[in-house]
Amino acid sequence: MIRSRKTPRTLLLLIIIFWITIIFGLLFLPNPFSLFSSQKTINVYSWTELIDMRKVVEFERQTGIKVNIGYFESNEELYSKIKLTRGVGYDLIVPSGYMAEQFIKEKDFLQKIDKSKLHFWPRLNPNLLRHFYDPENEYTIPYMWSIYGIGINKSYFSPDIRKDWSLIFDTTVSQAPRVLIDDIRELMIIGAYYLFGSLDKIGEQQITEIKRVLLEQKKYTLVYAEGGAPYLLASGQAPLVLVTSPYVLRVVAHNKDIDFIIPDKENPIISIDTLVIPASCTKQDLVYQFINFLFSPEVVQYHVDQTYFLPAVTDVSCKEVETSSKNILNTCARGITKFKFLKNVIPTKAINEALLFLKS
Amino acid sequence: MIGIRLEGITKYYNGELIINNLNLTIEEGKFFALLGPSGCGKTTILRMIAGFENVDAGKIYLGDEDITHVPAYGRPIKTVFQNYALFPHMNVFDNVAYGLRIKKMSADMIEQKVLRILKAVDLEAQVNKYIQQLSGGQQQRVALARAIINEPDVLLLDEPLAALDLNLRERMLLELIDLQEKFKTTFIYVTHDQAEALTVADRMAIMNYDGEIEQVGTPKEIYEFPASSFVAQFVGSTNSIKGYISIPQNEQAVLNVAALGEIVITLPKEKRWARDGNHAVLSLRPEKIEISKKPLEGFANHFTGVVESIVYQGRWTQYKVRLKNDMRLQVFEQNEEHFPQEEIDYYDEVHLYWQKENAVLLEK
Amino acid sequence: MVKSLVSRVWLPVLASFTYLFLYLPIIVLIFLSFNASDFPFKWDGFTLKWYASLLHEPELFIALKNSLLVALTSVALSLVMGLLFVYCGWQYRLYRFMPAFLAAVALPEIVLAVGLLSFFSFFSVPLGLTTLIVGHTLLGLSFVIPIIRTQFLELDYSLTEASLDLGASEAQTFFKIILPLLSPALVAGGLLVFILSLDDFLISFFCSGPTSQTLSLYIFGMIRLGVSPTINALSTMLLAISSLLVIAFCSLNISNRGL
Amino acid sequence: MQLFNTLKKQASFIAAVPALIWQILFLYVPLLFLLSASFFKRWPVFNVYDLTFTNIAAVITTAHFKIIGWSLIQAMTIATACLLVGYPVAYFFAVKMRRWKNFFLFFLMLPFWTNFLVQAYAWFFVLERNGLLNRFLLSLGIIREPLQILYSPFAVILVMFYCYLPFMILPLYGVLEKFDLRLIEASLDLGATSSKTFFKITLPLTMSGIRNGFLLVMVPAFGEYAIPAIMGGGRYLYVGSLISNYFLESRDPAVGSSFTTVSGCVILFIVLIISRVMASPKQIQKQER
Repeated sequence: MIRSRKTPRTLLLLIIIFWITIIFGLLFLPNPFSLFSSQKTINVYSWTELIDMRKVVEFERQTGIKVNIGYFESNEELYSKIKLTRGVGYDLIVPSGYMAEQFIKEKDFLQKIDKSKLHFWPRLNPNLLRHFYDPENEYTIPYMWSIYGIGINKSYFSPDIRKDWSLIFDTTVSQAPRVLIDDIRELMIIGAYYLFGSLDKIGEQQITEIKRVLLEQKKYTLVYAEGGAPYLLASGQAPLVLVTSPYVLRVVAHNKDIDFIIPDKENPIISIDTLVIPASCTKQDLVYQFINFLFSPEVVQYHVDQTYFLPAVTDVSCKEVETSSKNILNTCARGITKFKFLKNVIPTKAINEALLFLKS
Repeated sequence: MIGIRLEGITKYYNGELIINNLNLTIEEGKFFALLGPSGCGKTTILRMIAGFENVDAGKIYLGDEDITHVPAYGRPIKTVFQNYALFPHMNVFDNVAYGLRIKKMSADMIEQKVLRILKAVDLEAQVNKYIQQLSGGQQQRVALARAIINEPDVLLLDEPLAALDLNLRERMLLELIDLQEKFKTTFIYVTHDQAEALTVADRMAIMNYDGEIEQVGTPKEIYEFPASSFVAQFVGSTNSIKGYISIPQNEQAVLNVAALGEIVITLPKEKRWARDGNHAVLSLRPEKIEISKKPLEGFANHFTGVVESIVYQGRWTQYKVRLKNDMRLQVFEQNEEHFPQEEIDYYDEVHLYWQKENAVLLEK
Repeated sequence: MVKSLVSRVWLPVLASFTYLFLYLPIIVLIFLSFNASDFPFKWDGFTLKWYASLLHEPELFIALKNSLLVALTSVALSLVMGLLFVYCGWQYRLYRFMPAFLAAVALPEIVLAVGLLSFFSFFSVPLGLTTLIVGHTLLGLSFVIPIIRTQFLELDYSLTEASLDLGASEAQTFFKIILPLLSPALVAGGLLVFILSLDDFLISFFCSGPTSQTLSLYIFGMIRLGVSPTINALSTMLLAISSLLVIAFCSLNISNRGL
Repeated sequence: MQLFNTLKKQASFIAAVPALIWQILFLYVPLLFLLSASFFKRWPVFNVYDLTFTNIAAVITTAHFKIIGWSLIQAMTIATACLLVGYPVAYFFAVKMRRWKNFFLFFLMLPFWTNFLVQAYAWFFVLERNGLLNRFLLSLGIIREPLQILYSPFAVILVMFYCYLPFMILPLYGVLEKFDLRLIEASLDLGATSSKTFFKITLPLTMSGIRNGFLLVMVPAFGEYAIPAIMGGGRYLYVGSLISNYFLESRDPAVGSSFTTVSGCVILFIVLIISRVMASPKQIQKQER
């Protein structure tokens, strides 16, 4: 108990610095629990649903490679997390179109793809290649895709209802309670396509116009959520939804009253989810092995059946559905060569302003 | 010789001098009581002996060994705490066995010893009870057993009976004396209760408010011959009569008290300060005074006064008598008689007598 | 009269309504988890198929494993650090810094989460289980330290002295006396941190990496995908597990009451 | 060897200090980051320290303050509602109930042990258009058409109230159980009516529990993210969802930091005011120390 009152300050400081060093040292171990297992591991960051854990487990069992999957629910969430960590720690990412473009624009963020290691490349649907975000497909591999459209509950509407975007955006056409996608950026761009037909000349004036339309929408909008759409549509709480095709098609399978409308059938708005490899990845062999596995017909078929997404390869049939757009969907839209995309044409600041304008 | 010797102990507490250059020797095998008012630093001394407080200056010897810087757990000195400090998460057995287990004694040995000591303090039936299930007296005994089982050279008791009620306290005091005689350990007993100290101690020390030792001696010495007016007042009750000494040639020494007259006193030779004309205080124990309505013979001192209050206290009756100089004297009279022989009442004129040997002259 | 009306009638009625309020949604949920129909409020007969399908959900088990790992590590870390802070820190009067631990309670969790995220990104710390543990331990400390400290202050210092007096070293005293006497606070604090960690959403949401899906994130993701009988089954299962744990804990507590 | 001895002397400091370092490193340094990020140009800051007020200026707009204000009102409403319901319930269990107390208390706390997302999710079936509540009201004939309760601010408040109620009841129960009932008797004995007794004796003496409960509910409710996201249908922004939006959705962490700083300051200010207003009487404070 006898303790000298005076403790040298420098010593105390040294102790503190010692602890800070230790704590920082521990921080940089990504997973303290996997240290002891010398397994081969890759880290994947994907949209929810797009890579099913059941198949991953199969892959792990076959190859002995451990796959850690994290899921994100919006492109922007992906971007923020990747930006914050500068991509370190991820070996495979699944962004969709305009986000892939963003990644490519940032120098040295992605690595080029070695197509010779991808056995499935010839099987890819050529219509999905060489788009605006990656004209030579140097960095991206199209994986799954979907079409933006309108899901309706037929019992709520008269049969001769207008089957284009005005059903959603023109509140004089319908006042039905509706569900819209929750990504304000996507919503604004689809609005721009509805209002101006193209994204070529989006200026301040146009943005104001889009905001006005969206605010008008809000009066009749029940929820901004893509995921909840199927249930709300099926239970009749929202007879009108604006989402991507998979979320409606999975309801159509159980409910004859539901229909999926694709406005602009000749060149619909689509979203392609692509696979990209960050530059920091050093486990190319493992990653390519995994990608090849994902593209094996059996695995693609499984994902298509489970999620109703459209496959990027031509030798897998789409999930057959009975809707007014069945000639597009059931053939995996193979006849269409021209697509519209969601592009990053509105500055971030304007989007934030729109968000505050719409939801505060 | 395994007594305790304190040499020049000095202790500061938050920058304040609590104990200054204190010397005290406690002989082996004695029941030693350290008596003093609350806050006089007696507990601090005990804690320094136990090793809970460090000493700012001076040395503590256990026998011939300097233990000033030995940590508490290294001293063969055990303590019985004021609130017993029994471990609430252990039962009686585990509490008592604690010290032995720390010493890594064998389990058989521990059990044997613990049961023996619990028998000695009459707690056999409570072996497996938890502390909260025991009465105050039982807890007290567990604390004693827990300390004694380690066969300490010195046992420190810090007001161990303060939490008990009066009857129990008296019984425990006797038990403590028995225990001390049985184990022949040096007991150091700290208390502020003079009656307790007088009862238990072989020797005792009295401390004053400044943390100084006023007197060391046997209880009888201290009671009968207090060395200072502080001791006289603190141990038992007393009447203090102030005056100045006058020693007429070849005559009895007297104390001159203003407006009262002369009191005959004895002047021991060792009290060198007691010179003619010096001021002094006479300490007169109330029970040494005879009170009577009738005049009596054979006493050196005789005064008269008026009874102001009478308090009947069972064993004795306490009177307050106002003398002619308005000084009040306290008088105890034993209630020996079963019948009222001479009833003393309020405002009665009474005679007070005492022998000169029964009063002690003290320095002012 | 008024008083007896309030205490005899109103309070029990209010209390029963509280129970109804607390349990109504849960009972509906449990009921629906056994419904064979995809859609609620259309009873298609009793089934366990949703539970069966849960068992084939590898993601769930990974999330559960991650959550448990994070929770247990955070509990251990915050208990050890908190205990050492309270016990060893008093000599250095480190309790002067006690208010420093209040901020985590006085600020919304999202502020902490966002702050941690910017901290990690500034130092390029890879997000993962480690970063989750850091965040949860941070939260845990600010709950555990006041709990341990309250109990520590209630400890009689003379017990420590008694133990030293009886020959125990400081280390022995710590393990034999202090630790057992603090154990109620440690158990309560540990349990609280465990729940906080399992329950935590915001820190997990911001500070998790690709390899650290937790139970909360998994449930949130499922709920975002809309109402489904699988979530009902999962919720019922979680309810059952936590009730069992609480019952086990309580009965343990009761059997220890002799203390 | 000498170093070892020196370190041994400091052993308890070495052992005690990690908790503090943890707190400073992972709470205060990050908060400082947020603060600096709102005032400096580069984010993350390293070499360029250009003081700028554009980030803060971007936050000081009516839209942002409308969101902060609404979140605050909502948090206050929830805390008040929890107090109004929680106090009598806690009082009932702590004071009135004798038998089966632990049993009922156990069931009161049981939902608290489950993940709060599960608790929130359970309300879907009660609140939705075809849900229990609408059916009940329809069958009573109170309403003709089912109400849209789900995805409304009311649903958000209701579910948050549900999830946070235990956080109010627990501290209240804690103080009420320790409350000396003889004080009530003494007050009644001295001639006070029971309502006067409640406001003059019971309420002031249990103020610490009220304050703790109130803050435990209000602070997290202010920054809540998940429940509005699930129950609110994304129709309105709350402080939590806007912060998350700035950091995770809209690539603007600089403005996000400013907004977090501003709303953090607002809530701290409110917390300080509330702890002042709901301070316990002086004597109790002394005892508590």
